Amino acid sequence: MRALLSQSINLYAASLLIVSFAMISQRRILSLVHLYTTQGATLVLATATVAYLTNQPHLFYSAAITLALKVVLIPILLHRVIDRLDVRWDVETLINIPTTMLIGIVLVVFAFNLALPISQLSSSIARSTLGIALACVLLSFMMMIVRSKAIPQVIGFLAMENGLFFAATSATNGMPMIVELGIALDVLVGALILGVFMFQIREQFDSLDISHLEKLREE
Amino acid sequence: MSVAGIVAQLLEIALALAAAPLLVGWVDQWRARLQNKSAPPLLQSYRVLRKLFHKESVVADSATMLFRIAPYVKFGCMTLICAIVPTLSTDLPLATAADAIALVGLLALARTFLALAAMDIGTAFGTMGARRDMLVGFLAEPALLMTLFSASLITRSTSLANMVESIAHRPFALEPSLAFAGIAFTMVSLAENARVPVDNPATHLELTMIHEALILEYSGRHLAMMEWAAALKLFAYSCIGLALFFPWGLAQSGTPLAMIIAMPVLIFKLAIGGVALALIETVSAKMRIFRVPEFLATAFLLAVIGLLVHQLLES
Amino acid sequence: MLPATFPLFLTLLLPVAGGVVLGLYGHRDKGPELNAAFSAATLAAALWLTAEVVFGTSVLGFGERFFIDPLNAFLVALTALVGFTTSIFSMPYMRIEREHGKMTGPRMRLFHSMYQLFIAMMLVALTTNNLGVLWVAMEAATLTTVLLVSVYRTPASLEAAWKYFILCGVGIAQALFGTMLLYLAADRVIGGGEGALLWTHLAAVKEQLEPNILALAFVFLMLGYGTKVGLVPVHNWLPDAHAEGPTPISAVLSGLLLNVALYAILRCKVLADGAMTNGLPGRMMIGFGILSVVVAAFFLFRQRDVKRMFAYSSIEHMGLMTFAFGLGGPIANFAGLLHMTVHSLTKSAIFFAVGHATQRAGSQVMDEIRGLLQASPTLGWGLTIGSLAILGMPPFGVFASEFLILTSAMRQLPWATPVLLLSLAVAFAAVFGRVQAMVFGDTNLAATTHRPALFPVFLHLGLTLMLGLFVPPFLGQWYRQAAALIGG
Amino acid sequence: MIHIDWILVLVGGWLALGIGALFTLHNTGFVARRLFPAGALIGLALAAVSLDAAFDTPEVAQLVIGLPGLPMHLRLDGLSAFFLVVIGAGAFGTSMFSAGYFRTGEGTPPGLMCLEYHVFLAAMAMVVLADDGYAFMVMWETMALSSFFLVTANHRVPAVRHAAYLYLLIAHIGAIALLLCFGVLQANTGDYTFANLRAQQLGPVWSSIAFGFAVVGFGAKAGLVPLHVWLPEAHPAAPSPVSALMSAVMLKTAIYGLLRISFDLLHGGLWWWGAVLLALGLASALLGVVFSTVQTEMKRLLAYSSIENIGLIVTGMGLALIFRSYTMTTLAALALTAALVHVLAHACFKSLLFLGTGAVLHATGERNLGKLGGLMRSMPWAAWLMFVGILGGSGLPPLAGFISEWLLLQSFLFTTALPNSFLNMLIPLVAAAIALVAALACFAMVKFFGVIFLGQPREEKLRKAHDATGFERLGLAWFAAGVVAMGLFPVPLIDLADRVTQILVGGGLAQTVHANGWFLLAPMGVERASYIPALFLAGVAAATLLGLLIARRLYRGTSRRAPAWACGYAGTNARMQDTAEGFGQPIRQIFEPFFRTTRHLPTPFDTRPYYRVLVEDRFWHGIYLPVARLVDSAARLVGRLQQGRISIYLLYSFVTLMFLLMLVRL
Repeated sequence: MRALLSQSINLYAASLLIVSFAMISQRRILSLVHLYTTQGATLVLATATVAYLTNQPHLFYSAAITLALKVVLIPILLHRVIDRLDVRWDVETLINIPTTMLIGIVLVVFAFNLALPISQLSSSIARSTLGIALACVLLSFMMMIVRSKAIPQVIGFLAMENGLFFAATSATNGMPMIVELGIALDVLVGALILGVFMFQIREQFDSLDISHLEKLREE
Repeated sequence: MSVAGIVAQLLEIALALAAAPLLVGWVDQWRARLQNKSAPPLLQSYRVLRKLFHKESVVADSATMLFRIAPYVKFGCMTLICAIVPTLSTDLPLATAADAIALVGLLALARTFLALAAMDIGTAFGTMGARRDMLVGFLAEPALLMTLFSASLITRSTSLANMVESIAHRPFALEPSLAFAGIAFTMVSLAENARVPVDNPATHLELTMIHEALILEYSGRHLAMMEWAAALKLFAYSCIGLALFFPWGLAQSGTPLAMIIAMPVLIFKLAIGGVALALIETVSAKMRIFRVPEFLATAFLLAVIGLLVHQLLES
Repeated sequence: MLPATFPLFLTLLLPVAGGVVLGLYGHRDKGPELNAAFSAATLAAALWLTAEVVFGTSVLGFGERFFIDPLNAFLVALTALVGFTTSIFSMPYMRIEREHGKMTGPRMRLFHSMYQLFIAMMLVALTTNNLGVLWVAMEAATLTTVLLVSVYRTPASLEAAWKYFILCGVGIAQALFGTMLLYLAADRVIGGGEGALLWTHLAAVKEQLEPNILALAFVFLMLGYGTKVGLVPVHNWLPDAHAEGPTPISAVLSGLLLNVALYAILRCKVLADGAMTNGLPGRMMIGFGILSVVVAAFFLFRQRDVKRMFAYSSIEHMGLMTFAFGLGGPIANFAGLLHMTVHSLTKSAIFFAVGHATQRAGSQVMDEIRGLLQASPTLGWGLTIGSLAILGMPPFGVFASEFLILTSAMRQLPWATPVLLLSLAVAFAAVFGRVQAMVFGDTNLAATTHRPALFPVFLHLGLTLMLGLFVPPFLGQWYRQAAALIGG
Repeated sequence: MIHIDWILVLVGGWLALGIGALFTLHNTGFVARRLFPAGALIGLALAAVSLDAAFDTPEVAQLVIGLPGLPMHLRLDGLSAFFLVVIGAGAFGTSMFSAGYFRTGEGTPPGLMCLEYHVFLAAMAMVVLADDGYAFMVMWETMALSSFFLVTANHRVPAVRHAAYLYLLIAHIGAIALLLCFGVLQANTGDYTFANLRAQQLGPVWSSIAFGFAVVGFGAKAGLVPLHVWLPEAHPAAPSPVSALMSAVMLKTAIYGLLRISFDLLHGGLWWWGAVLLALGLASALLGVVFSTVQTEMKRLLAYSSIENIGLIVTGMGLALIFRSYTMTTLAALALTAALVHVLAHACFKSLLFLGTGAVLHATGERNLGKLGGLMRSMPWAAWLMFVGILGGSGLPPLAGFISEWLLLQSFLFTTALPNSFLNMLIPLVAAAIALVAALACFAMVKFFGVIFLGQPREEKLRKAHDATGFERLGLAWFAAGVVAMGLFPVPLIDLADRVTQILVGGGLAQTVHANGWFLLAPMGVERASYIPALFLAGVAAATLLGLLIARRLYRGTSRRAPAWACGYAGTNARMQDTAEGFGQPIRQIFEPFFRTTRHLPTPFDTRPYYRVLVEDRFWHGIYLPVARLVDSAARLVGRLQQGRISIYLLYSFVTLMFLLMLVRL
């Protein structure tokens, strides 16, 4: 049973990676949000598993927080934003998607070989997944770079947060509680502020295309 | 300083004051002869001076003090030069007061006063003359200094008396540097004394004249002092040249006997020099004012080359 | 006799309380005064704390969660001081903005409460012993300032705030990853739990930390916090945020936030240096520093907007400090700390003066500001002296630190110094040419309704002058101890 | 320990005056007539004290201010004392003049002016007292800063702003160079006291680097080619007393610094350092004098002449360095003495001339030579006092300028014994160049004085120009007296210089000179060369009187006044005189390649024909503008980094991350 569970962690990790790739390749915003929710859910499962296996109560708490925040609150927030601003358009990327995927693969390789020596040093049961976590971080980073609309960028940002969170869980069985709480708070507030911003941007530029946000520059 | 020294000093000054116009007359006479003109009498320049001293001197309304004192200052400077150049004897009390560099400084002082006096009136000619004279001056003075230096490099001294003495007393040797210096010196003294080919003392053609333009506004006794000072200048230059390049026959001891011997030798040398000058003036043509810098620059360079040659061959 | 932690407690609590209170009453007429009052109280508490530290030694508080040592003691005092003076400055400034219609009641409320929270967050970041909390506080500080930058709701300010948020958010995220790796490394030595993130514990065992992990961790931390320091090439948010936010915010951003971020880097550098023997962190910082100085100097050269210009000058100076700390050694570290102090004092003073000037000119474009000396001599002299001070003219403190940095660099890194020399000269030519054009000549400026608060300007400049000629013994003592602490 | 304390008190007095002036910010009368004379007296006292200190043992002091662990060290030795004398004496005359000079409404309020002025004086005094790198730099920059604010006194004029900006910029670049110089000197000891720097034994490479930085740093302040461009801009822009101080005293502090570092802290060093200084000095001298002869603006003319004189001083220093490197102590002392005496002489006559231009400026409101002339009649005091100045400035005997040139030429004349044949070849050329420079200086001075004071007034208003006032006369007279006295009694100067040469080259001329009494100046022995200014003057005077007597004796005719003759042409007027351009024209032709000349000649078809010639400095177009363009294009290039696109910014961050990660994995 435990063995199965501990293997399941790797499964969750793999699915996180898949989700990240899906996000890169995904054009429709709504499905982006869904993917984000999925990612959050996977995260919760992974955390809970680790918590159970290493029976660390504070990991359960953080799993709960994640559930509340990244599976419920933020997705709802995003949905509201999308409805209000009724942005259902397809996302066009700066670099076409196949290229992005290729770069993504390179990044994954890079992340793995970067994380290898460290994960060997880790004492966590889920150490082998650190590479995946790092890969997720880098992929979302790249997603932020290539997306030219505000909302995908934000989702990328939040996905990055997820990656980090997963890294924390996998590599170090989660950060100390107080830090977890702090991070969660920051993420929540950040998401709220971003939501507010998108409304303001919308009313200023009546569009959420961040190509409008290129006025401040050196002539 | 010895009594003999003082005597020699006074004797030199007296000789210079007396003989300077004579030298001018001599040169003019010879020039006339060489140009197949009827020569003026030898004492012509004395007559000119006398005439000027008897005429009334007209001073321009706009003239200031500077204009009035300039002739005397120039006269004074020239006299002092004649006093410190060892013409008769090398044992001169005043010789320590000023060395070769100071001598050049003295010439510059006189020139400055003259130029300023010429600008004082504020006529076109005065300022033009002043400019041209300064132009001649700023090229001639360094050249003169260099010629003197090439002598003092040989003698390891800038005090004229010592220079002349040691040049006179060293075993005879051919000094290429002195040859260069000599040529340079001749060119410089032509320019400085307003002689052909640089300037023509006999002309008052506005566009060509330099020295005459300077003293255009002077008349009467001021003009007389100017002319006399010019004569002194010529005399001084000749003496310097002779003393440096033909230093034989000076009186060392300063005894009356030595002076008696030295005097005719000097006069003889001056006479020869005068003829040479007349000859140069006759055979060469007056050059355009714009050519003058080139002429003087050549002199300057010759003098410098003299120095280099000395460094190269003789040290 | 109260425990030594009490003033610390006050210092942290007061601004938080201020944030809450002003969140309720910040829009009232007396809002600015209230703001200033809270800042004053914070300053008083901070001074009390400082006094405690001067007479005692390093303070650990709340079960080691917070601590004061020479490295952060003076920064706490500095933060409280600049926070206070800025609140003084913002009283007339914000009133005028409100009259110009750029600010409304709610915005005033937002501004004041966020201002207090921002100060609070920086104080937390400075005094916390927990690197995780440090990260949280930095992020929170970012969030508060994002709202402050966008307070005018103009397109430009929105754009600036958006960029600020995204870029710093990403940067900070990297810093989080770094912190995590740090925790991982500590985990193996100390074992899990909160203790593994307490700096004092980590510093105690830094030699045993795994160098490979620390190397990675430092890369992420350096880049993450470096983004907030405004190091080239991750500086891009800085000029926009400075130029488009309200001037008091530009002042505290340049004067305080950048310092706090650099402070965070320093804390991490100590650990990395302890673990790694190859001095890689130092070299990394030297690289970032030189790059920042050079690039910023050339950015300065073609500026039109006065606040942008001084923002770039901040980048230049942060680069210089980073360079100094990267150089290491007692002199360079000492100089770097001194430079932190005087730069924040001078730069905030400059922003105060610039703020009043721009308000009178109704524009931030330098060509439209002329003859300040004629319009208001004190203001003009304030700007002139401030600019000369920031450009490294003695007898001001900036010169003192630059003197030490350059002279020590000359022998340790001869190849670097000509580059720095060139950039400093370029920066001088650029900034001073502009400032001179603004200050001298005949004026075109209108009169203002409120008397400008120039007391802060001259207070800061006076302090800078003092630090250039005479550093108080206890401060010098701190600098020395802190320099020893940073080592390198 | 008494002297240095007194000096500190006096300097403090200056500061006190300045700060006091702030309380009477706009009361011109009080500030000018009371505070400035007080400052002048302080200056006199300073000169006296330091003159006494020069012949005493070195004294040290420490201030409480400074960096932690590095309080400001002060030291008063012969070298500092020498320059303190210059500062004090200069301050006395200039302040006295300023008391009469400053009127209401000169841009900056008088009180502030007074503060800047006295801070400037104090900073200069402290620069020569400073005994550690930090104190030196602080005072050095304070000096630059205060003088900058003085230059911008009339900042409403754009030209003034531009000039001041250029000045401060170049000064700052120089200061940075000095910073690096000290960085090299301290050799990682972290101890900046001169005592420690002196003790460091740097290798030839490092010491040469330090020397190079020192030359750049001090050259920028002294106005050595090619860092001279600020000088002819800043001096005309500044109020005349300020120009006087800057040119006569401030430039000398650069000389002081160069002496201090190259001779004292670096112990002389290699022979080619001397050659470098020689070359730079000569270039500056030639360029400066040639440019000064063609100027048409009186203060620019003087500014270029300052460049020339600094060049001469540096040439002497270079020669001294060469000799020192070959341990020819006496000759080194001779050359250095020449330089030092020239420092004093130039301080005197250049202050005199600049202050004189101030008087002219106030009397006529005209600085363009083309609009001046004939002022000798309307302002005789200024004219005659300045006449002394130009005689001194032309280096004519028996005045101050001549002494130094004489000594300099002497030192060139006896250099045949150098073991380096290349130098032996070089030296005569240099001597020739110096002679040329001296003669050209004479040309420039004649032009300056002649065009301003002689001839007929070129403008009607000049006829009713008022003469210098009481205070102004006092200031002018002080410097004129200095020029004459120094010229006539050089032996005391030699003594003063001896104190310096003893420190810097370990030898001096005092004994040899004293061997021949108080009047005879024979540094190398009478048989080598001798000069007795007093007797010289007596001789000229006597001969002149003789001339007068003869004239009286022989004179018969009467004397009367009449219109100028001018070859009988009646309609002469003031416009027919040579203008400044005209007077400089021959030089322009001869030294054509020096200038960047743009000429507009009238054609027969012009309806309104005019002739204009514009003479510019080649360095400006050859070096400065290209550098400025370079920086600008570099800035434009860098500007591309900030293109406003957030994705690009993120990309920067991403790429940097990747790069650093690879860095640590390798």
